[in-house]
Amino acid sequence: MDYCPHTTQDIIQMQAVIGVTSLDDLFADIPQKFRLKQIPNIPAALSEQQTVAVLSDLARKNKLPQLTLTGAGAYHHFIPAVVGHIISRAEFYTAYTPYQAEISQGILQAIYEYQTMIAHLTGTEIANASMYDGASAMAEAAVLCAKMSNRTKIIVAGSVHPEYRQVVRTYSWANGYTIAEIPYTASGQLDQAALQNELDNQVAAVLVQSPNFFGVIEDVASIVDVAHKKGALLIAGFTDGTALGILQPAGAVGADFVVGEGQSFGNPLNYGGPYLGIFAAREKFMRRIPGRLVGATVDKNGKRGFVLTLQTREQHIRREKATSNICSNEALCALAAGVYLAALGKNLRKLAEINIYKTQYLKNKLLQLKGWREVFTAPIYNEFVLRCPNPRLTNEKLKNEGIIGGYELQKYYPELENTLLFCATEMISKEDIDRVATILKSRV
Amino acid sequence: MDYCPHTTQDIIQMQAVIGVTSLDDLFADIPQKFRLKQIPNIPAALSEQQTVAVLSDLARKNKLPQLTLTGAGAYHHFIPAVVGHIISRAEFYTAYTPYQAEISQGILQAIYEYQTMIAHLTGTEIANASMYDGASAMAEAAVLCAKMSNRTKIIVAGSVHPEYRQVVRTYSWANGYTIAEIPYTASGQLDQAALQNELDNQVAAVLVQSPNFFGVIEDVASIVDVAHKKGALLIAGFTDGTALGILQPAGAVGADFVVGEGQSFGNPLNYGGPYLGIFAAREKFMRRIPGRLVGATVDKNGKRGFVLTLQTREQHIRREKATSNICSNEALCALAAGVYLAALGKNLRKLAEINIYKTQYLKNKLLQLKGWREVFTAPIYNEFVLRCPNPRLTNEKLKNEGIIGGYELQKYYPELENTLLFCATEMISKEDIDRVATILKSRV
Amino acid sequence: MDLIFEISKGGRNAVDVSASDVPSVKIEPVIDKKYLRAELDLPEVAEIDLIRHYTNLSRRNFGVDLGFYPLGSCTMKYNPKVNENVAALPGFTEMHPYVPAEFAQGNLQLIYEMQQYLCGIFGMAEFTLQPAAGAHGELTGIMMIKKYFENKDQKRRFILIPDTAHGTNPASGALCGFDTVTLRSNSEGGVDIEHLQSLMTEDVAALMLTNPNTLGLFERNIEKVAQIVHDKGGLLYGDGANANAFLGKTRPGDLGFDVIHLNLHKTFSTPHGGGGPGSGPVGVAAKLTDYLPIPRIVKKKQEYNWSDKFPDSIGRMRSFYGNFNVVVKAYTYIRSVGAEGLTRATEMAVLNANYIKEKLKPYFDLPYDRVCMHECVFSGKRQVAESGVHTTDIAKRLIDYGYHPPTVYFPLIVPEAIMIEPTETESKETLDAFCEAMIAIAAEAKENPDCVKNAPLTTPVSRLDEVLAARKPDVCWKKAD
Amino acid sequence: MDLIFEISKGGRNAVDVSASDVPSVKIEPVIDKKYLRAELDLPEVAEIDLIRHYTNLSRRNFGVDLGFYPLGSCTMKYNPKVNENVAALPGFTEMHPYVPAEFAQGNLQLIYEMQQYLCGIFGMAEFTLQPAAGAHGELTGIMMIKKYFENKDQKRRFILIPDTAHGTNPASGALCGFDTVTLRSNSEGGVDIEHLQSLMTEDVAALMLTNPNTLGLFERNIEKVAQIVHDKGGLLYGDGANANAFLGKTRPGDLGFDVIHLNLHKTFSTPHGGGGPGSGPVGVAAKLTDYLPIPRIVKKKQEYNWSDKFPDSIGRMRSFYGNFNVVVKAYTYIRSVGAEGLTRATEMAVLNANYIKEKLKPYFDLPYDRVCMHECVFSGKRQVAESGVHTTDIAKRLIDYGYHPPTVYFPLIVPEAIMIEPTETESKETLDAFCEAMIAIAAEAKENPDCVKNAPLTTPVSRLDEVLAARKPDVCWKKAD
Ligand SMILES: Cc1ncc(COP(=O)(O)O)c(C=O)c1O
Ligand SMILES: Cc1ncc(COP(=O)(O)O)c(C=O)c1O
Repeated sequence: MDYCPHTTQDIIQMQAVIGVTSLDDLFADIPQKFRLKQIPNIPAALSEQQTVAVLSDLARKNKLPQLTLTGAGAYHHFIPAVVGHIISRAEFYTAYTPYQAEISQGILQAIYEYQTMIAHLTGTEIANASMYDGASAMAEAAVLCAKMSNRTKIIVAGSVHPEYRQVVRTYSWANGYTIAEIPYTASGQLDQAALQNELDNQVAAVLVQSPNFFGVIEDVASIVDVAHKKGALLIAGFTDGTALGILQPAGAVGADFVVGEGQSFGNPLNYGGPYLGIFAAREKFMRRIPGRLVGATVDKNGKRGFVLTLQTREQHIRREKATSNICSNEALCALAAGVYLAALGKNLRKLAEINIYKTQYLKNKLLQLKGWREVFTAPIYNEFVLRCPNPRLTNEKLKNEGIIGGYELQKYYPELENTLLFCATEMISKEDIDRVATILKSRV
Repeated sequence: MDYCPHTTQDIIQMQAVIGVTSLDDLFADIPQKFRLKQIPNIPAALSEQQTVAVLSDLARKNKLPQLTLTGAGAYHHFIPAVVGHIISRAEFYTAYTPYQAEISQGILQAIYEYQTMIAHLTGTEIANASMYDGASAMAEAAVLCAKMSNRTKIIVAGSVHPEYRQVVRTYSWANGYTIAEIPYTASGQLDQAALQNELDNQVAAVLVQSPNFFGVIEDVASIVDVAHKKGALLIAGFTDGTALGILQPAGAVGADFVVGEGQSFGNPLNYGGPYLGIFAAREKFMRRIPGRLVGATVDKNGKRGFVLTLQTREQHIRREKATSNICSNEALCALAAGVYLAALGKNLRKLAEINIYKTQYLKNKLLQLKGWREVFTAPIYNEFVLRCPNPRLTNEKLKNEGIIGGYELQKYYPELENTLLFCATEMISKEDIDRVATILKSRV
Repeated sequence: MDLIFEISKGGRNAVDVSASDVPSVKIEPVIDKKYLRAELDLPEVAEIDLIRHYTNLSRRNFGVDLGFYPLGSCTMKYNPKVNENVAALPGFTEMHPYVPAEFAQGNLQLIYEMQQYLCGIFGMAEFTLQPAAGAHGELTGIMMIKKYFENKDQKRRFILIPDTAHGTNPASGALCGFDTVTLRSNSEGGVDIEHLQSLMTEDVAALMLTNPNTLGLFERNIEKVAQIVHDKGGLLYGDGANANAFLGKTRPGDLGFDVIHLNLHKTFSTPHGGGGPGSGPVGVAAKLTDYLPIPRIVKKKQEYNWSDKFPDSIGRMRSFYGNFNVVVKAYTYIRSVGAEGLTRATEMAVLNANYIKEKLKPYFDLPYDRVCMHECVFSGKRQVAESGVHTTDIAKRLIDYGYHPPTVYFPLIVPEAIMIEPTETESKETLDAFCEAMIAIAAEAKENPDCVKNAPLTTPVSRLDEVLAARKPDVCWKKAD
Repeated sequence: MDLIFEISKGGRNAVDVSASDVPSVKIEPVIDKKYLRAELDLPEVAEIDLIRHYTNLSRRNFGVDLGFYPLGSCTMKYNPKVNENVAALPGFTEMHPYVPAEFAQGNLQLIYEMQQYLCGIFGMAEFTLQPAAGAHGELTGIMMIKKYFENKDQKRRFILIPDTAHGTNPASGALCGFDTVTLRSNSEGGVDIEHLQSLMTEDVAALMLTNPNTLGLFERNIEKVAQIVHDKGGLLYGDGANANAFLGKTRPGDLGFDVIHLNLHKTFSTPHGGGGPGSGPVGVAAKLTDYLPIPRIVKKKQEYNWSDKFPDSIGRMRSFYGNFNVVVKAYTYIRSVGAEGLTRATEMAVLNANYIKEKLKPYFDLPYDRVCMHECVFSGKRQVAESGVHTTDIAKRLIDYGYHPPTVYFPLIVPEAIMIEPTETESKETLDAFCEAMIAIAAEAKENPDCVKNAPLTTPVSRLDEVLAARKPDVCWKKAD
């Protein structure tokens, strides 16, 4: 297929206007020796019908699991039908960043509303229009804290998602900051004594996640105190955003930044992306935070309207002094999240409760299996860690039935031998869980 | 789920305004003895998530065939992506009949364009905004001819789709008209000698279909002559609308009405509906044809605009004298057809050619099977009839491989024992056809 | 806006056709030249042109998703999005109607269950889902009545139709060869019982009654009415377009109706599609089941199948089995809301209509001042008298206020009728705002009638010349020479 | 329009939550009360309110599907609908990122092939698809450069960045701890070679070059530029935002670029989503492959897998593997159009830009009068001088004519810049109409400057007070007390 509408006649007429006799003349600036004859290795063009066939074949090469017991940073939730209907409005998805406010009030207002919902959910005063994902949001927050404080050390709880810690490490390294990791205790929470030890006046920020990677709820309030006492800022993440429907948000207990993955809010799993980074903060950081911000203002007639605001933070204006380099963000994913949250409303709490019920049921079922036991003691939301005789075999058995089992923690936590991280959401039925138990009870 | 937004408070306030104290008061006019306690037999309400699960289960209870070799009135064509994107615009699909032209210019103009494309395709001067389906369009045309001519007999070619003939029969019976069926010859075309015999001055209309139910192209031009000579009108149908991309349309050779199924134009198979009836006619019948008509006009400032026109034909105004009783039609299906035709443009001819190539290839492949032979001799478009040793077994073999075989003609044509009607469209690949041949060659 | 033909340019297209993977053949040896068309003059546009054209057209259209659409008699309720999503599942959309029944058990079960549900909701013995819309259902129902009497060897020529009835009712009667006779309404907006008694003879096949009728009023004497009709051996036909008024409250079957058609697109919340597709199931009492159109669905053990072995059937009303995909949406709706949800829908629809009626009563003539059902009918007479502002002007002015106008000039017995059907999906806030707009327009009509008469002012076109459209019909674009 | 919070009403919701099929548990024994939130103050709206709210919001937004969107540097081409459809296949959307590789062979193959295609198109040794957008790709690329020198034990502090560069370039350099130095452009709009020579020392890690640059001009001295940088051991970084200008014509790898980032959402036709998601793959020359972010995809026989066993990698730039679903759309685009289609896209994009340039040249200042590539940059200087009409006024006035304005005030070296990128998907008719509008506005600026300065007049809000927005920022709605 070819999406250029020009006819041969058009091209000839246009060349005449330009004053060239061939298309080649337009590329005269490219030195002859660098001219390409033909792009190599691309299969022949396809008709639309063939395109559908080829892509459908690829999609079919994936095996859609019947059931997924893994969360670990990406969560399978029900997406209300309204979300798709709204984000597939062409006016939204075929627009770009709303530089021209007068013809972009739709996305601007929707993002302003999103910002408001996120600030409320996280217990902070402000939130930006989105970051790339949860991990990079956390990394940018860490770098920002270091920049603001002129301190060079960043403390990360070992219970933070391993990939998030990797990203924090990458961004910190690039800026010359050092990282210290704090172990967790038998409860699965951050070891506060170790944190005390590590905290010195070079620490810019302490990074925790609650629920953390083990599903365990951290005592953020007291960690905030500890950090603040040493002049460090507190960056709190979370795992599954639906937890915010029931858990005290870190912003409400004094966290300076609340960052995390927004995928749970109306965005499909999509094999890892696009997702959206939630970035919320105390009001005092408003002029320093990265990303876009939509603000309310008035037009010439005093009518309310919305614009991109505080753009002096951004690279368009501050270039090398910008608070981050983010330009395109994840606007459509943020729109989806906003629609999702508006659709759920107070039902988000009910949803969180259902997640808890399902998780408790799954945990109890699995604990009835021979040799399975709990690893951590602190309260959890919808993920938990169990030790079991043979994680690999367990997952193998489930895989043979089209079920994705638990996440093997040993990959990132050598000390957590023979453990699996499980997740249950509202998408898993009692029947599913009973079936899992039956499969795992069976020999071979 | 419940889609009523009222809160309890709202209801109380509204009752107060109305001056009633309970909702029950609003139903006081229903005699007490007829009050229902509870609707029986409806399963409990579902949440949205459950609704999706229940309906997905039902959809999965259907076995999606890998391949369908049956057309017989419903055709599997590729639907360009643009069609779905346009008809899912909420402004189109959540509107109703455009009674208020000023806020309905979208659908009005789109239907005016549809009418124009259909008139051109069918070789007539005018087309309406759609009928229910091809069969009822044909039946309404037949009844109309009888009404206009005060004649009481309708002649139908036996080669017209059997279900269409049934519908014509039903409508004619209800109006007291009689039906005569004309046999086909060995060519698969209407027997013109028999037609001559049957034609008398009580015949209001002659109904043929080209391509006809056997896939055979009728000699419409000469049938028109024969009919007109006796003062009968000619109603011409077609099977797969894509045939009009290459075949001489009946309107171009003098047919008075061209009617048929528009499903092929961008509408999915949908297990038989919704489809759309195409209804096109000579200009002189404009004030008599059933269904809606959109017309161009001007507004107060001379600007072009579109309205429902000639409504004096309709039941709103003429009540028992209306040209038909159609009120809701198949507007969204007609919109899809319009988008489809605009998307294809002149490529519709190319598409028709591909259909011919595939059909010839399939036919030749099948004719290589032992004991298979052609039944009719006249030219075909994308369907054809073959005689084979054991149609039932043939279809059984294919069914076991997830393939829908040919249509068994014996159901409606006892004389056509051991025959199957096959169809090939652009959706069938060479590989598919070769596979079919291999399956049929195999024993068991 | 330009027409798609006006932006067409030779050589463009929005979708290509795959090259053939089988040998191409010369067309003319296969198909005689005389059967081939000469030219094919469809629009030629690129995908970008096509999408912009239709997207911009859509923006000139008003749908329920944009705002309040109180089009009386049409039940423009909000249609839940989940229905659209499940109806788009390939398992439903990609099935050929002639697949063997074993491939289509999901579809067949859905149709079967839908029929059962409708029987339960309406108190009828059996339903067919074949008709494509309400009027098609009427035709089907009246044909069954015809067949019923034919089988009894009774020649009955007449169908009685109240003066409030929708135009499709007389049209359907006429299309089945009946003569229609108009039945008067009484001063309360109900059937004039005496007139009915005088008309109801053994020549009358049926009375076609809409209950509640198109004034939004429930027929209090329904028992009497049914009795009069039945006493003469006639049948009572129900136009179920107004079924949203009584779900869970009463059942036509219990009220004495022998046949009823529904409009799934109204009562059961399938989107109206800019004028269709709809779906018009017909339910019948036990004595009429033999006449239902073929094919009918039969269940044997746990297997469903189609059958046309019903010798007394009126035959077939269309190809295949009805507007199946519309039925999927209506089925989904019923399953989502359940019995209680249907009842609540009716309660809220009726509450909303009465609320509007009470709020607007001081400003517009209310010809029948009774508790109404799901819609209420005002008259614009007072405005005509006071300032020459007609109902059509009020309707057009509502557009400027952001609303779709109500149904106007129907029912015919109410002069300058304004027929408002809010439906249950609208909130009190919406109703309040609408009433305020109506009241404001009533005030404008007095103070500044020209502003109302010139409305709408905010639309891409102003009032269109319908007379010109009908006098010099242009229903098909022609290239300027 | 009201905010969603302003239409909220306690007790409503647009989606319900299924009752639990497992035993419910008391929350507090499971989770200590101190961990539970007190209130949850999200909007409470019914589905109908939600849909109307966002649908009406959408109608206040302008997208490519509505009309011409010549936003320079952003490549707002029309995005084919088939891409949307295939990317929505459940096989792609419903896969968890941690499914075992054997469940995701389709995805892995797609990613792998996409990397191969990009290598072929851009002449690089390897690509990563991990970065989420162009600027994220920059960060990734610059980090790799940092790591490269770190591994060589070279301390290089500086990054050179032309004065024409996009703001993300210096920002990315700074975010990696580099000091950025501005490189001047010469009178032709190219790199000032002497200035480059003077700046390029062994303290310089890289030159970040956009080619064609943001003036839409191809760097004629590219060979020289590359040589100067490489001679000092530096690396040449390419900002590929303008790749739509040279597909099939030349390859950055061949021109001497060591690293390049792309913006799939620009060049490879994925919709911009109102500001994202995008995708910013980074390609590198062979000497840099060791530094690519983890995980990387490896193919063994016919099996694909993820691996993070790359000890020299810069590490990870985000969770999981990138904006996969965006990649699906770009992959689909490449497969649809093929190599020839990509080349034709570039040819038509460049043709269109030059056409506009020629047609508008008489009316607006053209600071660099050369053959341009895929975009052209005018200056509004003349209008400012003649009538005080600024570029921003011209931009706003274009809105009234139905167009999205071009990029304005960028690049910074052009005063009152107007940066027009038509893309290849626009027809001659569209370009002609746009040029006519621009010419009409130039005339208006002379004859009736106020009309231009007060534009737009046709939008739901007029020009907004940006100063107020920044001075008293209100980025989060608060309930009025
Ligand atoms: C009372 C009444 N009866 C019948 C009909 C016809 O229904 P349909 O449009 O579905 O054919 C309508 C439609 O408006 C109606 O209001
Ligand atoms: C030249 C140039 N470089 C980099 C970028 C940043 O790309 P993204 O918005 O994808 O992060 C842009 C985007 O506008 C650009 O135009």
